[in-house]
Amino acid sequence: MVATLFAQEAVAATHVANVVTRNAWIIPAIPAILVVLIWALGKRLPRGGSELGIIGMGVAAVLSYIVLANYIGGNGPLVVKQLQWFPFGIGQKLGLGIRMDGLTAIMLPVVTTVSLMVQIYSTGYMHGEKRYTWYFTALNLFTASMLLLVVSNTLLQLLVGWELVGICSYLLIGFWWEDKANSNAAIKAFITTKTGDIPFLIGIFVLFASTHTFDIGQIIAKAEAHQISTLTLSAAAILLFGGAVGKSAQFPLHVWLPDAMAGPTPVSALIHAATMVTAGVFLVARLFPVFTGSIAAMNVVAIIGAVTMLMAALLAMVQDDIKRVLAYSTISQLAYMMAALGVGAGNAGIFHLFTHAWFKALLFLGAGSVIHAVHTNNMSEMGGLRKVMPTTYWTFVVGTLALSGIFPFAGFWSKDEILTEAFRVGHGTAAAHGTPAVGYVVYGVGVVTAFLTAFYMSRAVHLTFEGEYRGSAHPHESPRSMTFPLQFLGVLSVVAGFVGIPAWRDGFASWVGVGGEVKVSSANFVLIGISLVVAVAGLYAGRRLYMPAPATEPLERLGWFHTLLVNKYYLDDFYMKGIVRPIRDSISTAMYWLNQNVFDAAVNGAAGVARAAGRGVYENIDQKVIDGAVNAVGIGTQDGSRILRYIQSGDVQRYAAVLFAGVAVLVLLFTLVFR
Amino acid sequence: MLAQTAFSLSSVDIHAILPEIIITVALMAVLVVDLFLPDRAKSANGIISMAGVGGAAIALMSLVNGGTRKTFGGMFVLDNYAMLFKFLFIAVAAILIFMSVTYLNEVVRNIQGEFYFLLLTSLLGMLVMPSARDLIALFIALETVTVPGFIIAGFKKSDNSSNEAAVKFFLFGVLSSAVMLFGMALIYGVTKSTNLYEIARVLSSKVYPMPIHHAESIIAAAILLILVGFGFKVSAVPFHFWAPDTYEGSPVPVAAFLSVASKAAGFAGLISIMFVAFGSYTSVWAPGFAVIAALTMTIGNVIALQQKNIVRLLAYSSIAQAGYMLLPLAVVANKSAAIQKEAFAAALTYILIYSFMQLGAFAVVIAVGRKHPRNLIEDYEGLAFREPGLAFAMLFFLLSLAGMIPTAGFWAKFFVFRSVIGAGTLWLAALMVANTLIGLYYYLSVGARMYLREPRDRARIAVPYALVMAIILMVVIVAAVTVYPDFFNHFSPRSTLVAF
Amino acid sequence: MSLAWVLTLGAFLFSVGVYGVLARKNAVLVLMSIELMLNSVNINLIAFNAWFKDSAAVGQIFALFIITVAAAEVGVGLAIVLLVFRHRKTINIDEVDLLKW
Amino acid sequence: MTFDEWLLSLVVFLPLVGAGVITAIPKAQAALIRLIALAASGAALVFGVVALVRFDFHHSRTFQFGVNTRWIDSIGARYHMGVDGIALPLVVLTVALTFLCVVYSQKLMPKPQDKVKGYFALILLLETGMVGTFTSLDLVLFFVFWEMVLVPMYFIIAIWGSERKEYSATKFFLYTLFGSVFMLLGFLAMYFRSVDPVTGGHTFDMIRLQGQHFGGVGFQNLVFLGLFLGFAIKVPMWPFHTWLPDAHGDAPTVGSVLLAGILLKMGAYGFIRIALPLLPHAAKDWAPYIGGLAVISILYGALCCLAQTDIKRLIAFSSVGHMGFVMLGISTLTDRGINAAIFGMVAHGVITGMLFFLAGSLYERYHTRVIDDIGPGVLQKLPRVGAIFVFVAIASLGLPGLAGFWGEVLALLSAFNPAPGLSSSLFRSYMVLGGIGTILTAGYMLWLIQRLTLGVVRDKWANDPAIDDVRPAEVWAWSPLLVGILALGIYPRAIFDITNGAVTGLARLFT
Repeated sequence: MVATLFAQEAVAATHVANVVTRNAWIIPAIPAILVVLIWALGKRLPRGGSELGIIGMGVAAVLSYIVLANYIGGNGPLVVKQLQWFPFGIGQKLGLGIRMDGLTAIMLPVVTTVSLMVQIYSTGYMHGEKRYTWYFTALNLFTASMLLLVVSNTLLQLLVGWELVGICSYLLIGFWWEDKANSNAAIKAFITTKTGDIPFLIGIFVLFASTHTFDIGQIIAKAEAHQISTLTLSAAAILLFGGAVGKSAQFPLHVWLPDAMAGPTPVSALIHAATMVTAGVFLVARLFPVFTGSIAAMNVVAIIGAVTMLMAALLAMVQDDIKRVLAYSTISQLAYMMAALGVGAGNAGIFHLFTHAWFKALLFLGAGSVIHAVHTNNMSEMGGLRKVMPTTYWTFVVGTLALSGIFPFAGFWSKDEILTEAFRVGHGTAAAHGTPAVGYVVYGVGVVTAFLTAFYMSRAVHLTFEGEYRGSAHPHESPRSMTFPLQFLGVLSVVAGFVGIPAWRDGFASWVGVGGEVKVSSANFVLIGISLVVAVAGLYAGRRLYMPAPATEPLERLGWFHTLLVNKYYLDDFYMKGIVRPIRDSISTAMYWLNQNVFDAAVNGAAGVARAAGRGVYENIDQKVIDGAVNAVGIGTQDGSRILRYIQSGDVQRYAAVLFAGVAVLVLLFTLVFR
Repeated sequence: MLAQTAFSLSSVDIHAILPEIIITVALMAVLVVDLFLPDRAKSANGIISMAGVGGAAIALMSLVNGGTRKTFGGMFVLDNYAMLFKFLFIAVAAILIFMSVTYLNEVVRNIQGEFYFLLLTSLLGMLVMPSARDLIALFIALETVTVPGFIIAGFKKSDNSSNEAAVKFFLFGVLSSAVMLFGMALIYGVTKSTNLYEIARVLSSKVYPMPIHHAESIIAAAILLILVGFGFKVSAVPFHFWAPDTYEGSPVPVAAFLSVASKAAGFAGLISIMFVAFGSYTSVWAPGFAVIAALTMTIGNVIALQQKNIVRLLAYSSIAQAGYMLLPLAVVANKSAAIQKEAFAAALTYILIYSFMQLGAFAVVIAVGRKHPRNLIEDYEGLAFREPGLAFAMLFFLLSLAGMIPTAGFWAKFFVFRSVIGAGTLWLAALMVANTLIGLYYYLSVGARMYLREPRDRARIAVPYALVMAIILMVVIVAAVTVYPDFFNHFSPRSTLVAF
Repeated sequence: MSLAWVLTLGAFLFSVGVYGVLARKNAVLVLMSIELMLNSVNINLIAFNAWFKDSAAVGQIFALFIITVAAAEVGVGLAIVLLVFRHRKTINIDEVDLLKW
Repeated sequence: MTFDEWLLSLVVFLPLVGAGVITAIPKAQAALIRLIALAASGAALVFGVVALVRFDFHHSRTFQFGVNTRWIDSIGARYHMGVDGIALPLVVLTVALTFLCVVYSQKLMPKPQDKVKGYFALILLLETGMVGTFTSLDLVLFFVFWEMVLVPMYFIIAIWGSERKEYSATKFFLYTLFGSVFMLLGFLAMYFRSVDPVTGGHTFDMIRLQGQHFGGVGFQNLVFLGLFLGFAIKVPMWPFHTWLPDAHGDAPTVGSVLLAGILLKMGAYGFIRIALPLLPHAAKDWAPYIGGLAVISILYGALCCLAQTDIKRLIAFSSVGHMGFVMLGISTLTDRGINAAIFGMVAHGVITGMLFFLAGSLYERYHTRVIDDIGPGVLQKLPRVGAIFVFVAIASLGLPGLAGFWGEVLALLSAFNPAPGLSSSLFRSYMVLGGIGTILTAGYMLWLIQRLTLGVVRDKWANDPAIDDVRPAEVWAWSPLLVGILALGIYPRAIFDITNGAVTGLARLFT
């Protein structure tokens, strides 16, 4: 691109930006190039292009860790570079560039690593798939889009990545498009998230209108300098959050995520851990100053988060499809992050995003491995798999413990930090200012959810691995290509949390620097104790109820509540029956009827009128459509013409008579009127 | 006025009337030579006639830029206006002869000599018409144009419809001229003169030799009665009834002749008498023209929708076209001289353009008529696949008649439309638009039949050489105007009939 | 005798002629009615001329021309009527209506 | 005259010359006729590209390659041509798209295929009309070219169309003609109220007509009404759109491509080139209503799309929606909006043109246009065609990175802050509705993809040898468009660099 290039390096940075950080645009560029390469050459390569993907993504991952290195210990550099993309008005130019700071530096490794693991895993999981090459193409496009989103320094560029992520999810969820259910799920995912994108878009406009720029840096600066009115900030923040709600599957737009399980399991792992749903959280974190500028917006975020985490966790308890359990757990975990951001604990939220990525990817890949073995998603047809597939079992357990927040697994640290921060907000001792009531609510709900989380996870584990095998297939351990990622992620799920130990001065929080840092002295052992107890209780309850596997679902004793959960609060039904079908079928048909029979008919007007006479209404409508416009000019006049021409009777004397009549009339006109 | 000028040949400007003289000689020659020609050689008359017309053309050339000439004591004036029309008439006559030689040879073999004679006689009348600046001269010219028409209309003697055509044409012609004469008599009675300029002087001075009350009312009535005479020639509603029947009944070349040449002649007379003699009464007759024009357009177009016979269709279309030509005359009441000039020019330009596209259409009709003598519109179905050339020419002429952009016909309408808008008479403009759309519909439906239907019989049509020439010439002229609309505007606005 | 009377006569004759043209079925009579109209015009012209004592005698000259042309017209007219009679064995012009619409 | 002065005339009239030559060639020489058509449109394309290359992007506001000679003195109409940054993209789009249509028709010509001569002659005639419209700077000249497209398109639909072809053709013809009559009235009205700064008389010259007062705002509004009718019917805006689905439904492939690709743009171009600069005050008074109709078009088009069973009609209605975005952009009277509009026009030309190509090729193979009869499973039966269809359809629903996105998003953005004097609250509500429109658009497009391409192919098609995948002629005609869709999405500057200068100049009128 021929373009004016300008760069801006942060002054406050103790670390000098290393070469990779300065040219971080390479990281999204790599998968983008891979897309073209795989698409073009993939079919001709021995491994259908997967090798390209893995190598390339490996490189990208390495590079992103080099970037991260720049930020470990805090005070990382801020690097903003951009090309002029295009002008769109007087002195208005849109840039295409990168914005490197702690937040980006954290996101890059997460995305690339998970993507790399997923691709390695997929070589096994998708083996023999007929659209193998296309699968890897899409996978890399997906990653590229997410990376573009992560590094972008203008909101419009972010929007581009945002939408691309959406369409990629559509392509991958509907990957097995021969089955209509899958393409339905894909459409549902795209449309639902798109619905969130509209407020998101408008939010961007609002910010643009008040700051006259799409540049994230400038917007943040203006927001922090209070150069934007609180009202505008509230409006913008809430609208932007709408987008986040869509992408991160928060209530009420969470409905697409469980259906998204229609896609191949590795894709689910990618979506849930790295490339899609985290985008919403990332967005809020990215524009954190905009949100913190408005208490109202913060509270909205927090409340939505609280509602979602509980609601989703409850739904997770009653699922039989193992992937759906994980899906709802994702929703609930994302809600944790949102809630954290909502109460001002930005770093805590991102920290949870960071840890969650590892163990959720792990869990999904594990589930995939199981499904791969037993050819079903239903836990009712599993059981007793720990003996036949030990690696999967152990890694899955690690993931479960991490998710449940058991010390010292990754989930424990991040979740605990969120709860602590929420409590502090309630207590009024937090660094971040927030509404105390909201803080308490988030804390309370968070604790309950922690219990539920532990419960449904142990339920899943027991139904899947313990007891006797209830299925009909011949389960076996998955190939190396699939177990390796499990082990790798398993390790991460254990250690990833240590980077955020509260006692550590230059810990995670200082790397990210989103806001609401955790003070060194913040380790509140009472709170830690509570959450630990709760988690263990959850696990135990699960073991009691589902070991050995019960004949009937014990939760059915909850009665109407259980049915409510099974029907997902009837929310999907409402959307489908209340919105989609009416618009797609009734309203559109009505509108089209209107078009044919009102507007078009109006055009064929004269025709309609003239022909309606003596014709049945049905036929009449038909006729209008058949020869309308011709007659619009025609029929009416033609009828007149048919009559008029009879004046031309052929009798010359009648002609003469008319002539004289004409003369007489004209004489009168001349002599009387015109004089 | 006549007395003042002593009546001796020496005082007559021979050069000024040379074209008329040549035509007279030619028609005499035809009359005589025809006697000695054997039946198979009758077509030789055509050559004589062509020679005559050619001679007249040359004579006319010699008069170009000769300035304005008067003779016969101001009865006969040769100015640009007259020149313009004379050129038009001569051109049209020549083309008509080209178009009809073969036709006559086949249809009315043994009496074609008379046909040429009558044609030339009528032409003579036409040549006089635009120069005539005296009621008497106008009357004579009008009759000289018309009377031969009565006869050639009935030229297919053994054909009932041809006779009928003649009868109707005749009765209408005579009737209307009688009415016109009554009006002329009244004018004479009021102004004690038949010279147009003199009449104009009296009328504008408002000092009448005849002491009567309500002179204005009488004059207005007289103007109207005179209008009837010319209204008949230009077939304006309600004086149009003869036209469709006569066109259909008479031989096709005659129909062409009537719808182009004699119509134009009618306009020549009408315009000169209205502008020269009654210039001070525009406020009276302009509104009248508005009414007539409106009626003419509308009736012509609306009835045309129903026609099954192509000639009849063209007849009604030519009525409608007359309406458009009358439109500008309806807005000359406007005070602004510029608008008047524009309107005047628009009318002339329209007449010129119309003449050629209508002739072209008739030429094609003659050609097709050789295979389908009944001239039904359905004979034209699928013509494009039998005779692409003919079909294309016909489509071109039809689109032009319809005023489809950017054909010559559109420009003609555009100039008129523009003058009407300029004068601010929006209701006429609206009516014109509506009519144009209607017209578009029936012209186009003929075109559609030629191109979208499959032909019933695929037999080729043998088109005689002369006819092809004529058609090509027409296409060229219309095309020329299409790309360069000012082609005719170079003449029409210059015509110095009256100074606005 | 005042001009008015003569003009009235002319007008009357003209009206008679018009009536004849409209009412008569016989073509010949129609022709004659037309002659009446033309002659009424002549009467007017002559009358005006006389009243004006027009030295140029324009009115009379005009009248002469009209008479001549009228003669020619009637000649042509009768010929045409004859032609029709030969084919249709009738000279009732209301039966001459093949061509219409 | 210099080469630059000849340039535009060459682009405009070379196709006409080609048409003339073709009519002169005997029908039997089908191959030769095709070749000449290719040569003529190719030459036009070449000169169009030359214009693009020689164009001075730094002065895109000024008209370049201008030619201004006497034409119709009697009415003061002149042969005045020239292109600025607004016209140039459309000119290039036109010559390119027409060329591709000719390429496509080399092998794949609609029935009746014996009428090769007329077919190509008409396409070339059409090209002259279209390019002329975008290049003429004299109202009369503009009008002539504007109307010149009617007759060829009429016959293209009426002869090579399908089903109720004559009905649709006539409807298209009369409806658009009806509109243009009012347009002509508007032109004349402006003419008579204008004062030529140079000669002191009246003028038809678009440039000299700028900044004229036309005696009163009320009168300007009246004139604008006339222009509005003419242009809005061509765009077409709701409720003047009803000719479009019929015309598209029954037109042959190439007819639909050119109709959607270029003819519709003439309407929007008319607004930008004539209505806005000549009647700025009236434009401001009218903008809210135009914006309203635009938004209605968006939603209405989308809803009607959901109800369609006929693929070509569906695409036609989608055009109504997309042109709605274009008009929304224009109605904001801002530089952003108009930039967006022009971008949207080009993008829509490429995308929808491509969609109609695909619809045509499907019709060619399946002999039906009913979606649920062709589909499901096109992707399975015709992997390439199916994949291309999915790609283009996704582009059409406005995915970033593809051509469809920028026009839409910038139009919406401009609606957030309309020109001063326009009620921003009103336009913001338009924006919200437009946003909802994008959701519906995504909805029907994805649904179309699902119904048509996804799923398992029907047995009756499954092993029908006649249904073959992409053909060479299609590759030639399509690949440039596909590249264009991607290129415009990734590198929007290609358009904005050309337009921005001219547009900002225009937008100054409204600030």
